[in-house]
Amino acid sequence: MQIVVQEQPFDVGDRLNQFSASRTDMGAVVSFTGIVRQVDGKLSDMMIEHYPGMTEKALTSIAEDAVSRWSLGDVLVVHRYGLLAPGEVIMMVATMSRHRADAFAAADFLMDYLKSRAPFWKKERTADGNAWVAAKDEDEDALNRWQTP
Amino acid sequence: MQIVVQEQPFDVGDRLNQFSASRTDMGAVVSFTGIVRQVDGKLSDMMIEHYPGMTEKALTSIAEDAVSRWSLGDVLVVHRYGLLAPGEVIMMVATMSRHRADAFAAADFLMDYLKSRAPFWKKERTADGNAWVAAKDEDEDALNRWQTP
Amino acid sequence: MVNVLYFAWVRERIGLPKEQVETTAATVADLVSELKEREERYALAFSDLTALRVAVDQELTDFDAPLSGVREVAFFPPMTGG
Amino acid sequence: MVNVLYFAWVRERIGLPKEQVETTAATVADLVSELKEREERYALAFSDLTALRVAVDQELTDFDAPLSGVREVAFFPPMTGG
Repeated sequence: MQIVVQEQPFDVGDRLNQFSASRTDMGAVVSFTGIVRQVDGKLSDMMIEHYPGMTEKALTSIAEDAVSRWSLGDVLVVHRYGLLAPGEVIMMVATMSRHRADAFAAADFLMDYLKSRAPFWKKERTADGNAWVAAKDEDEDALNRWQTP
Repeated sequence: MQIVVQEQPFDVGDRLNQFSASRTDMGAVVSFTGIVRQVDGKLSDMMIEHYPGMTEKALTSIAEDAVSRWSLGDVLVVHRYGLLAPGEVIMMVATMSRHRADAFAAADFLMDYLKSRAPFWKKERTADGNAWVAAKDEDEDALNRWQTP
Repeated sequence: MVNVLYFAWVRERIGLPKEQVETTAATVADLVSELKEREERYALAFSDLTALRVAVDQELTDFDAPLSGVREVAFFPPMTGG
Repeated sequence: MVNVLYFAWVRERIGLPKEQVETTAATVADLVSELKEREERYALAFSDLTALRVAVDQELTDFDAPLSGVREVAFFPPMTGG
């Protein structure tokens, strides 16, 4: 399990290649990349604040939860903070498993939990002013998909 | 939409980076990589046969279907044929969308259809002999997840 | 005259990847019946049609598909892409 | 003595990222009540608790969590990672 929280940019392709090459007994690798999205050409940049210490703990706990739920060879989470321009990579997760269903479900799960349970906050600076990105009800609702009865 | 069928190896990381960088209005990129899995150290290699002409048509049709079902910025499919060693990349798909749900669902869908509807056949050469990889009932069943009522 | 293609173990059992077949068969199933009459290896390859898939002019279809105007018919086991 | 941390717009409204607070509050909710008494900016930041989340010693919890033995309490809006 690899959890990385850093300010500096990273290369998703390199990270994914390293991750995939680390095991030969896994047939499936799924990755998710989150990118600062340009909206109508208005976004100047995004400032990502986080809670040093808790961030690493929360990401580790979410990744451990994924490992306990699915049969995974490994999990990678890389998340940036600080000032990011449109088009820059915010974060990535990658999962590997023998067969594809586990890797897909685990990556989907990781993203749902990262979205609402990892202590990051985003402030967008646009031509119209600055605003904190609000959490969406649908992101909170998405967590219900993973409740075991 | 980019559909590539080739015998030679390719770099998943490079492909994914290029794909992700092609749009700045998309916030989510999902990739799947299929790798020749080593099983108990027995697999010598895998020969992948395909149906030139039909393969490209089938992959294009599956990708078009994904584009019609979800809101996607782009779709990439790269699939190899020929002789592959354990650990080598067989294929990848990548999808991008504004928000993560579309990219995840579309990549999952593409893999289910590629598995059972793209004309590839795999023959494994192992210490115990050679054998064609049989289609699994669960792969056929997986297609039912995507039936619209 | 139709081009008939074989893939994977169908190709191996029949012993060739492709052949031109002179036929007046109305459907894929009729063509299969004609081929099975030819030789043991064809009869063997086509002995269990539930284990086979067919494409007509590179589109997946059923064994009752008509052959009128068709240029290419392919027989193969269930696909295993990805 | 407990370290109190503020993030995102909670930090902006209160005007500082972190402070040490002398308190005998039994729960997070009691601590919030004490802070609201202090100054307008605290009252404003804590006016709608449904818009806030709290972590105690870096674990997400509820406002009725006990503060006994706690070193660090953090207040922030709902998280937006990923």
